Amino acid sequence: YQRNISKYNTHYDNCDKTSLLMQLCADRYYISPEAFHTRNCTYGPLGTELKKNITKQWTSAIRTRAYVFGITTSVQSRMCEESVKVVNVSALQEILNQDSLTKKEACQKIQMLMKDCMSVRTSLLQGALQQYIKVLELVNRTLPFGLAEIGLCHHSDSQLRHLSCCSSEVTESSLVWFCSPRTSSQWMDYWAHQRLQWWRKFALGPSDFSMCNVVDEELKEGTSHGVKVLYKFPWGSETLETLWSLGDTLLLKTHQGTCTKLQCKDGRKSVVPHVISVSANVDRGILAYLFNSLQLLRKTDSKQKLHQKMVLKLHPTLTPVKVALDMGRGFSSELRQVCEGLFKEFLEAGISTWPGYLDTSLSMENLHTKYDEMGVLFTVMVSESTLKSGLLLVRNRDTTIRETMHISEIKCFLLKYISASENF
Amino acid sequence: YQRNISKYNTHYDNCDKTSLLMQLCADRYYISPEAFHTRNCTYGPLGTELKKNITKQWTSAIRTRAYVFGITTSVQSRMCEESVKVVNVSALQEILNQDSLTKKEACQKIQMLMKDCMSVRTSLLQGALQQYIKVLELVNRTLPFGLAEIGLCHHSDSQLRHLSCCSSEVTESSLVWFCSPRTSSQWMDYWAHQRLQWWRKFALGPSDFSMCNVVDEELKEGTSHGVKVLYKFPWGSETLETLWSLGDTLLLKTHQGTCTKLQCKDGRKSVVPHVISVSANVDRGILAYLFNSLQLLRKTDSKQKLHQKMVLKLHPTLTPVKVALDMGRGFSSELRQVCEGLFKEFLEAGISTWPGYLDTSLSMENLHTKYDEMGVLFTVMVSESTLKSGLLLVRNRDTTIRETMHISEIKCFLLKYISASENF
Amino acid sequence: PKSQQGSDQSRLNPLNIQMLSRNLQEQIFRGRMQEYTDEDVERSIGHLEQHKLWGKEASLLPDVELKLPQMYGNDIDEHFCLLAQKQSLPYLDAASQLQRARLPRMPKEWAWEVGWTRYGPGEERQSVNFPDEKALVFDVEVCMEEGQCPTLAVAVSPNAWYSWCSKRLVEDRYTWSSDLTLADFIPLETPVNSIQPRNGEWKERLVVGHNVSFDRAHIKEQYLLKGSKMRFLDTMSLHMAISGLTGFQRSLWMASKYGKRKGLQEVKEHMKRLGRKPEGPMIGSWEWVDISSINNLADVHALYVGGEPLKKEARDLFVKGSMSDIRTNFQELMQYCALDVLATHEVFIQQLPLFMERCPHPVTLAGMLEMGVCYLPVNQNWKRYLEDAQTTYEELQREMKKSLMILADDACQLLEDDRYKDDPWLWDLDWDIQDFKQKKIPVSKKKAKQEAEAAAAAAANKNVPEDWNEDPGPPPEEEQAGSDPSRELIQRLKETVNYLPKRRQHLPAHPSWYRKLCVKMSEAEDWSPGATLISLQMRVTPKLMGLTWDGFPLHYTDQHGWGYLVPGRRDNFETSEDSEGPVCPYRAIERIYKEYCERKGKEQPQYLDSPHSDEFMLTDSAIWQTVEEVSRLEVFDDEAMSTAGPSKRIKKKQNSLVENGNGECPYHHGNGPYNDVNIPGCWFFKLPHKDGNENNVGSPFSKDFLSKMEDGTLQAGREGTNATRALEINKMISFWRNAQKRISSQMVVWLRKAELPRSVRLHKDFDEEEQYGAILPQVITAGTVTRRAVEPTWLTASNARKDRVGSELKAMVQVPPGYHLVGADVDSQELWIAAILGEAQFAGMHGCTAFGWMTLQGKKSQGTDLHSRTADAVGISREHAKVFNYGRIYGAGQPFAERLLMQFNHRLSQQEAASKARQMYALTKGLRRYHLSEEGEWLVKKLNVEVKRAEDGSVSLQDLRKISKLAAQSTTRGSKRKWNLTGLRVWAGGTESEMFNKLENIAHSEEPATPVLGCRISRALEPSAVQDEFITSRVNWVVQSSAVDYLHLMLVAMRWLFEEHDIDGRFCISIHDEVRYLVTSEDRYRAALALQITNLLTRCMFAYKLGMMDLPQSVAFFSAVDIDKCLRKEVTMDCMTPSNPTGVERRYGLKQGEALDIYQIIEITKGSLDKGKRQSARLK
Repeated sequence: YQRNISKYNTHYDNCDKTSLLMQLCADRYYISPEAFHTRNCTYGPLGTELKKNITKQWTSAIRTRAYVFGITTSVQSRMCEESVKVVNVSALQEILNQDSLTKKEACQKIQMLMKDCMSVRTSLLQGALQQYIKVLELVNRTLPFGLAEIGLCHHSDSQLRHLSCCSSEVTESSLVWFCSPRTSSQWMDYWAHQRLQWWRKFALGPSDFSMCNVVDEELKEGTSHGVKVLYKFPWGSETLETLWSLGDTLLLKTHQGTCTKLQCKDGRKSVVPHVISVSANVDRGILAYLFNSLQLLRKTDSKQKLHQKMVLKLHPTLTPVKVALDMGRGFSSELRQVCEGLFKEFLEAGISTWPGYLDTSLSMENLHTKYDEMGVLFTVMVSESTLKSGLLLVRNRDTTIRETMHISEIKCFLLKYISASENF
Repeated sequence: YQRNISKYNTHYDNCDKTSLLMQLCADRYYISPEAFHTRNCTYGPLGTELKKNITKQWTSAIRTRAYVFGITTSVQSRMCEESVKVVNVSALQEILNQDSLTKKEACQKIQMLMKDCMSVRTSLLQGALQQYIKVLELVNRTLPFGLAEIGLCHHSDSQLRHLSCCSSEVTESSLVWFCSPRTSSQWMDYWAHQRLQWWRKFALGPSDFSMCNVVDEELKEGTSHGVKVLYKFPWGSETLETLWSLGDTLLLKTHQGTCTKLQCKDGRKSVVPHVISVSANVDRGILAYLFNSLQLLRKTDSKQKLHQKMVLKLHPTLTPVKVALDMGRGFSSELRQVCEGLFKEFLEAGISTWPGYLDTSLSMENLHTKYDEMGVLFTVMVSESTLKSGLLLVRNRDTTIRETMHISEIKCFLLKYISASENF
Repeated sequence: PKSQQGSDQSRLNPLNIQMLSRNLQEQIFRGRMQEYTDEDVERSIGHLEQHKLWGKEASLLPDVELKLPQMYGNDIDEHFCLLAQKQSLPYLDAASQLQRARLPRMPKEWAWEVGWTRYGPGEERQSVNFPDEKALVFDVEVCMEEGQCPTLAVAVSPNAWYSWCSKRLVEDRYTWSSDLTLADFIPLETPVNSIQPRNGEWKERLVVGHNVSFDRAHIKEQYLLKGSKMRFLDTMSLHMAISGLTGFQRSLWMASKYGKRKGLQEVKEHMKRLGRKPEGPMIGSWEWVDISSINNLADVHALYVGGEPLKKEARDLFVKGSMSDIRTNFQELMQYCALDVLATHEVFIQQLPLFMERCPHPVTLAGMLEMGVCYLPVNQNWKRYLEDAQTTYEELQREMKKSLMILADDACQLLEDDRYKDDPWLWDLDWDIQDFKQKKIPVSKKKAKQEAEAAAAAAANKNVPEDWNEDPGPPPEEEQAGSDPSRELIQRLKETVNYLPKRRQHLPAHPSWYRKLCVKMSEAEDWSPGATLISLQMRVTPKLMGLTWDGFPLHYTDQHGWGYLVPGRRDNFETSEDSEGPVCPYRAIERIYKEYCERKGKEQPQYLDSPHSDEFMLTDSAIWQTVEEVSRLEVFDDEAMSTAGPSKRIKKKQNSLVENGNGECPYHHGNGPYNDVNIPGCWFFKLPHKDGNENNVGSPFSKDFLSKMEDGTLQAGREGTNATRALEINKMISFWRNAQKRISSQMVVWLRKAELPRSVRLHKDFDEEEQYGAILPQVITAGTVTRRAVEPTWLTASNARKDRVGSELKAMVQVPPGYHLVGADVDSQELWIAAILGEAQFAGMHGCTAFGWMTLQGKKSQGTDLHSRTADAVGISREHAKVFNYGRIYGAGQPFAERLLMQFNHRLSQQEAASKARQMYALTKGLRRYHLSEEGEWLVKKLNVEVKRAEDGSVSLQDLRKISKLAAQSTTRGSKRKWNLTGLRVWAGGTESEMFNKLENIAHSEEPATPVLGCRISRALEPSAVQDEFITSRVNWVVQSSAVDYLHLMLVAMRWLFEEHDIDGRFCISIHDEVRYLVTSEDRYRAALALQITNLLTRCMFAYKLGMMDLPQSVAFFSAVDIDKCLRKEVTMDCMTPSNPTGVERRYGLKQGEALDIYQIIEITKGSLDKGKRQSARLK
C-alpha cells in the first residue's frame, strides 16, 4: 500500500487524477489524511462504510455459491515462520537491564524470548488449513467446501525489509477451497472467472479490471498455478486478488502425520483434497473502486468560468451514503422534526443516511458539490412546502435532476432503487 | 478471557454447566477446542456466524439511535505507551549478530529499535480521539455525535504480565461519544441504560445481565464516573462492557495545544466536549450469550430413563444457523435436488442455512439432538411426500413441535419469524 | 373562671395543654380570653382518666414571638371577611354585570378567519386582537384527532359576541409541529405575538364557563409565569356546591332519569363494587332527584333553566372527526359552540344567587377563584421522564411476556410421548391437535403431476452424479447463466400449493391451548411468533409456572376459582373410571409434595397406599400403568373390606369420614376441601380470599397474594422459572399502565426565551438549550359534593415508590431558574378538624376529649397517639392501625374493619376478626345509647322498668330491649302495636363518641352547614330531600367540607400576605391538605413565613368559630414548610423508581430542598415579612 503512496508522489505532477482523488478522500473523509503518510489504513466514516459494503458483497458472493463456512482465526500464531513478532517490551527490557549477564548470555536470553513470542500472520491461509480437520467432521467428509475469512494480516514490504518497522496492516479476504484433485483445475478456472466478474460488477469502467496468469518464476513452493486480478491505477497495474492452486502440499505439511484424518470421500475413493486459495487485498480494492468511480466533469458556470466538477460515481450498492437529508429555510424547528423523523425511518430500513440538516450553513451549490464528492446517491430536500403538502425534492447524483416525491413514498423508492441496482 | 478458562478448570468438577457448555462448543464447533487452551479466540463456523450476528446487532443498535459514524483505525499505533510492540525479528537478529558491538552498544541499539516499533493498541478509544477533529468538520461542530468501531485489541493480562507472551487478542466494540459538558451525565445514564437493555434484549434469562457502578478506587485518571455491565457466569460475574465518563481530559491530552480546534457549538457557547467511552468485550459477550442460552432439560425417555437434554436457545436473531435442511429416505436424487433448491433460495434470502442433507447417516433423534445443541431454530425435513404434495415438516427448536408447511410458503414464514422475533 | 398561667409567654390550659404563646393569642383574639368552668374541667379530666390519658407528661414547646401583620375588623372572622371581599370584589362586580346583562343577538354567520372576530350589534364584523371585556362567557372546542391545540372558540360579553379560529383550522397544511407554543393558544388579554397587556397592566377580568378549567388550559396568557389577573368561575363547580350528587347518587340519578336498563345496570355494578347486596335496604326517598342533576352542561341546564334540551350531537365531530370534517361543518359547529356559551350564561344567571345564599361566607368564593388558577412549571425533564417511564414500562412488560412465552414453548415439549399426562399442572389443559388438511388431488392433475415428477427425475438424472459423495466440480455454464434444475424443480413443487385449502389452518400440530395463545400469521400486520397473547391474567399462566401453595399444585375450577390439589384422597376413584376427561396424575402430585416436604424438612403424610418409595416408581411405562390401575383397585378393596394394613388407624379414620360423605383431609387444613370438585386422588382446597373465603380467587397474581409470594407460601414449582419476578414486574408496571395515557396527554406549553420573565432569562442557571414550560392541570375547583377539587392526574398521584415505574411524576414539576416551590402539608388536618368539633361539643376546651387529647398531645414515643393506641388495642401494626382510624373517621363501619383484619392476617377466623372489630369500635366510637322518646319515657314510668341512665339520661341497648319486651308482654296479644321508643341516638363511652355525636348532630340538623364558613350541604343531601338516607355521606361531608373551608381560608390569607408584603409568587397547586406556591428564590423565606402565619390564622379561625378563644401551640404552625425545586412529599426524597434508578439528584440535578420549622424561619427572616429586613438578615 505504501508503495502506492510513494508512487503517488512521483506521479504527482503528471497525474492530476491521483492528486485530486487523494484530496477528495481527505476532504470527504474516506481515508484519513495521515494514513497516506503512515503505514496504516485508517478510514473515516465514509471509507469505513465503503469497506463494509465491499466486504459484505464479497461475503455474499462467496457464500451463496456453495458450501462455504466463515471462520475466525487468530492474528497471532505460533506456526508462522514470518519475522514479525509481538514482543512484550518490558520482558526484553528486563533482560537488557540485567547487568550481571554477559553479552552472549543476554543474546541467548533474547533469542529464547523471541522464540517464545507469537508471530503475526501474513495471510489467512494458514489459519484455514489448521481448521480443516474440525470442519471436515461438520460436513461429514464431503467435498467440495470452502472456508472464508476476512481479517487483518501484516504484510512486510519487500522494499523496506531492512527498516525496523516493516510491516503494514492489510485487510485480506480469503477463501480456501477444498476440492477433489480430479476437479481442482476446473474449480480454479471457475473461481478465477467468478472473481473477475465480481470486481467488474460494481465498476463504473469494468475494463480497468483485468486478469493474468502468474508467471512460473513467481510461483511459490507447492503451487501449480496462479492467477491474478489486476486494476489499472494511474501509475500502473496492481494486484487486487490472487488465486493459487496449491495441491495438497501445504495441507499435508500443516497436519503432519495425520494423513488419514485429512482424507475425504470422493465417490468411493478416499482422497486428500487439493486446496485452492483465493485472497484479495481489500484495502487496495477500495482504492481501485475509488479511482474507478471518480468522474471529472468540466463545467462552465453562469459567469462563463470553467470549473472542475468531481463526482464519485460509486455503484449504488457500494456507495457509503445512499441518501443525504437536508432542509430548506423556514420554520426550522418543524423542518428539523421532519428531518429527524425521516432520518430514523431510513436508518431503521437500513438505508445509510447523511444528516445534512445538522449543517445549514452551506449554499445549495456547495451542498451538491459536497455530496457529489462524497458519492451520495440521492439528496432529499425537506422544505416548507413539505409541511404543507408532504412533497420532497429528490436529487439524483447521476442525472443531477431534481424529482418531486411524496414523503410517504420515499423510503420504498430508495429501497427499490438500491436493491434493483445490485443486478446492474 | 484466558482467566475464565483457568477458572473453568478449577471449577470443573463442581460446575457441571461450564464443562457441558465447553464440550458443546467444541462438538458443535462454536469455538475451536484449541482456543480454550491457547490465548486466542478462534471461532468455528457457528461461532463466527454468532459473532457476526452480535456485532451486526451492536452496530445497528448504536447507529439507529443517534448520529454515530463508523471509523476504522489502525491496530498499530505510535501513541500508545503500552508495552506490547510489533517487532521485526530479523532487524533484532542483525543487531545481536553484530559481534563488533559491546553489550552496552547492543543494548542501546535494541532500545532504539524498540522505540521505533509500533505498539499494539489496547483499546479503540485512542484511535477515535485522534479522529475527532476530522469528524468535527464533517458534522459542522454540532454535538452530540459518536464514533463507533469494532476491532481487535490486545489485552495484556495482569496475572501473566511477566511471561513473554502476555497479550491476548480481544475483539472490542467501542463507541466514543462526544457531547456537551452540560448533558454528559444524562448521556452517561442514557448509554448505560441502552447498553444493559441491549444485552438483555437477546437473552433467554435477562436477569443474569446486570449493571453496577465502578467504585471510586477503580476510576482511572480523568474519569469521573464508570458503569459496568456484568454477566453472572457460573464461576462469578465478569464485565462485558464498560462505560466511562471521561470529561475532556483525555481529549485535551490527545490534541495538545489545539484547544480552539476542539471546540464545538453548544447553543451559542463554544465548548470542549466531554467524552463518554462505551466499550464491550465481544468475545466475552459471545460466551455470555452461550451460557445464557444453554437450557438443560431433564427428560425421561420412553424407557423411563433420565436424560440430560441440552438446547442452545440462542435468540432467533443471533443464532448462527436459522434453518437446517434435511431429507428423509426415498428417491434420494430428487430429494437432494429439492434440498439444494431450497438451500439456494434460503441463502439468497439471507437465511443462514445448514446443509444437513449432505449427511444422511444420523437417526432422527440424533439429528434433533445435534441441531438443538447447535441452536438451529428450525429443522426442515424434505421427504417423499414433499415430492407429491410440496409439504415439508418444520420442527421448531423451542417447542419441539413439527408443523406441516408448504414449500411455497416456507421462505416467507422463516423471514417473518426471524424478523418479528427481533422485537422479543 | 380560671386560667392557668405559665411562664412569661407559655400558657397551659386546665388540661395541661400548651396554648399559643401569649403575644400571639393577644394579637389574634384581641384580648378576648378563653373561659373555663370548673364543671367542664372536671368532666374532661374524668373522661381522660377513663381512657388512661390523664396525667401524662408533656414537654413544653419553645415559645414563638412574632409580630403579626395588621389585621382588619373587630375579630378574626371579620378580618377574613374583609380580606375575601376585597379580593373578590372586582370579579363579583364582573359576575353581576354578566348576571344583569341582556346578551346581544347571536350572529347568524361566523367568520372564517384566523384569530378573534367581534360581532357588533348589527352583525358587523371586526377583526380584533382579543375580546377586551371585563366579563366573558367562554367555550373552547378542540379537534381531538389533531392533538391538543384549540380549534375554535366562542365568547360573549354583555356587549358583543366573539369568535376565534385557529391557524390550523383555517390553513390546510400537511404537518404541524407537535410542540405547542403560545402562538397556538387563544389570546384573551394580549395582542398576537405579544405577551404584554395593553398599557402594561393586567386587569381584573372574569371568565365563566362550564368545566372552565378545560377552557383555561387553552388560553395563552394563562401559561405565562407571572400570571394575569384573570379569574375563572366554573358553572360545574357552582352546581356541585349547590346541588351536587355523591357518586352513588349519580348512578341512581341516571337510573331514574335515563330509562331503567342502562341506569339500573350501573346501579347494580356500583352496589357490587361497594359490596352491598342489591336486595339490601331500598332507597326510600327520591325527592332529591328532582332538585339535582349530573354534571354535564345539558343536564345542568335542564335543572336550572329548563326548556328545550340542549343538542350535543355536534360534539361527536370534535371527538371523532378530522380537521377537514370540522372545516366542512364550520358554521354548524360554531353555532353549536355559541349555543353552549348561551346555555352556560343562562345557567350562570340562575346559579349565582343560589350559590351566594348557600355559601354566604366571602372566603368561599375568593378561595374558589384562587384555586382556579393552578400552574405547574415544568422543563425539558418532563419529556425525558415520559420517555424513561414509557421505555422502562415497555422493557419490563416485554421481559415478563418473554418469560411467559418461554414457559409456553417449554410446555409444548410435553406433547411428545404424551408426557403432559404426568404433569401435576398441565394435565387438564386441552392438548388436542388437528390433522393437516389437504384437498384431494384430482386425477387429471395427478397425471400432470406425474409428468412433472418424471421431468424432475430426468433433470435430476442429468446433473446429479450417481454417488453423493463425489465432488461434482463447478456448476456448468448454463447453470451459472441462470437455468438450474433444482430451482426448476422447486418451482414446479411450489405449484402444488393449489391442493391446499384456501384458508390455512392455524398451527394444526400445536396443542389447542397453545394455539389460542398465538396470533394467526396471516391476520396481523405486526405478527410476532410464539405465544404472544399470553398474559399474567390467563388461567394457563399459573399452571405453566407450576405454582404451588404450601407445596400443593394450583388448580382452577369454574365453580370455585383458583385453589390447589392436595393428594391422598381415596374415596373417588371409581367415579372417575367412566369419565372421559383428562386423568389427574395424583402420583406426580404426591411426588411434588414429597419433594416439598423433604426440602422443608417436614414430616410427610402417610398416604393410604404409598408404601412404595420412588425407587419402586418403576422404569417401564407399561408396568407403571398396571401399578396405577392396581393401586386404584387396592383402595377400592380397602374400602369395601376394611382389611387391616400397616397404617390401619388412619385408614379407618379416613374410611369413616368417607362413609360420612364429607371426606376431610387428615393432614392439611385450609379453605376446603370442596369435594364437589371430583378429582381422583386429590382434595380441592380454595385459595383464601381477602373478602372472605366464600369468594373465588380469580387470579393468584392479584396484589393480595404478593406477600404470600414473598414468604414462599406461593411459589413456582418448576426449575428455572421465576414467578416472583413476573409478579414483581407486574407490580412495577401497574401504575404506569393505568396512568400512562393521562400523563402523556398532559398539555405542556413550551415558552420561548422572550416569553419568560427577565428574572428567569438573566438568571445564572438559565440555559438557552433547555426548555421551560408549564402544565395547567384541569382542576374542577369543587368537583365533589364536599366541594373538594377534582383532577384525575395530579390530585391523585401517589408519591414516588421504588417499585413503581413512573411514580416520580410529581417530582417532574420543576421550577424555572430563580424560582422555588414553597409549600406545606397541613398536619393531620382531618383528625384535627374532627377532634375540635368533638371538643366544641363536649366541653369547649382544647384536648378535652380523649380523641382530641391524643391528636394534640399524643406521642408516638409514649404510645399515646391515636394510631399507636389503636394498634395496641387490637394487636396490629401502627401502619395498619392508621388505615383503620382514617376509615372509621371517614364513616366506615364495623364490617369494614372485620374485612380489613382478615386481609392483614389470613389465619384469623371470621369470629376472631368480628370480635376484634367490635372491641375496637367499642373503644373508639363507643356504644350506642338512646334517649327515650316521650312514648318511651311514658312506658318506663308506666311499666316501672328499672333502667340505668347515663349522665345525659340516655339508656343502653339492653335496657331498650328490656323496655320493648315488657311493653310487648303487657299489651294484648291481638293488637300488634309498635312502640316508637327512641328519640335521639348518641354514642357513648368511646374516645371518639363526642366527635361522632357532633358529626351526626350536624348531619341530622335541618340545614347541615360547615361549622366554620357556614357552607350548606348540597340540596340533594339535605334532610328535607333525602330523609335518613345517605347518612355516611352526610357525616363524611362535615369533616371533608370543613377541610375545604380550611383550604379556602389559607388561600385567602396567603393572597393577602403576598400582596401586602410584596412577595413575588403565585399559587401553584393544592392537593387536598397540601398547598404549594411558586415563589422567586429571593422571596422564598418570606413566603415560608407567610405560610406559617396563614396556618396560624386559619386554625385560630376554626377555634374562634367553634367558640374557643385560644389554640394549642402544637397545631399553630406547620411542622415544616418545604422550600424545594420540585414537587415531592419530602424535600429529602430522591424519588428513585425503576424508570429513574439513579434518583432525581443524579439524573435531573435536583438537590435536596429545605424543610424549615417556624423557629428556623423566624431566625432566617427575623420574624418579619418585610422585604428590607430579610435581606439584611441574609447579608449577615
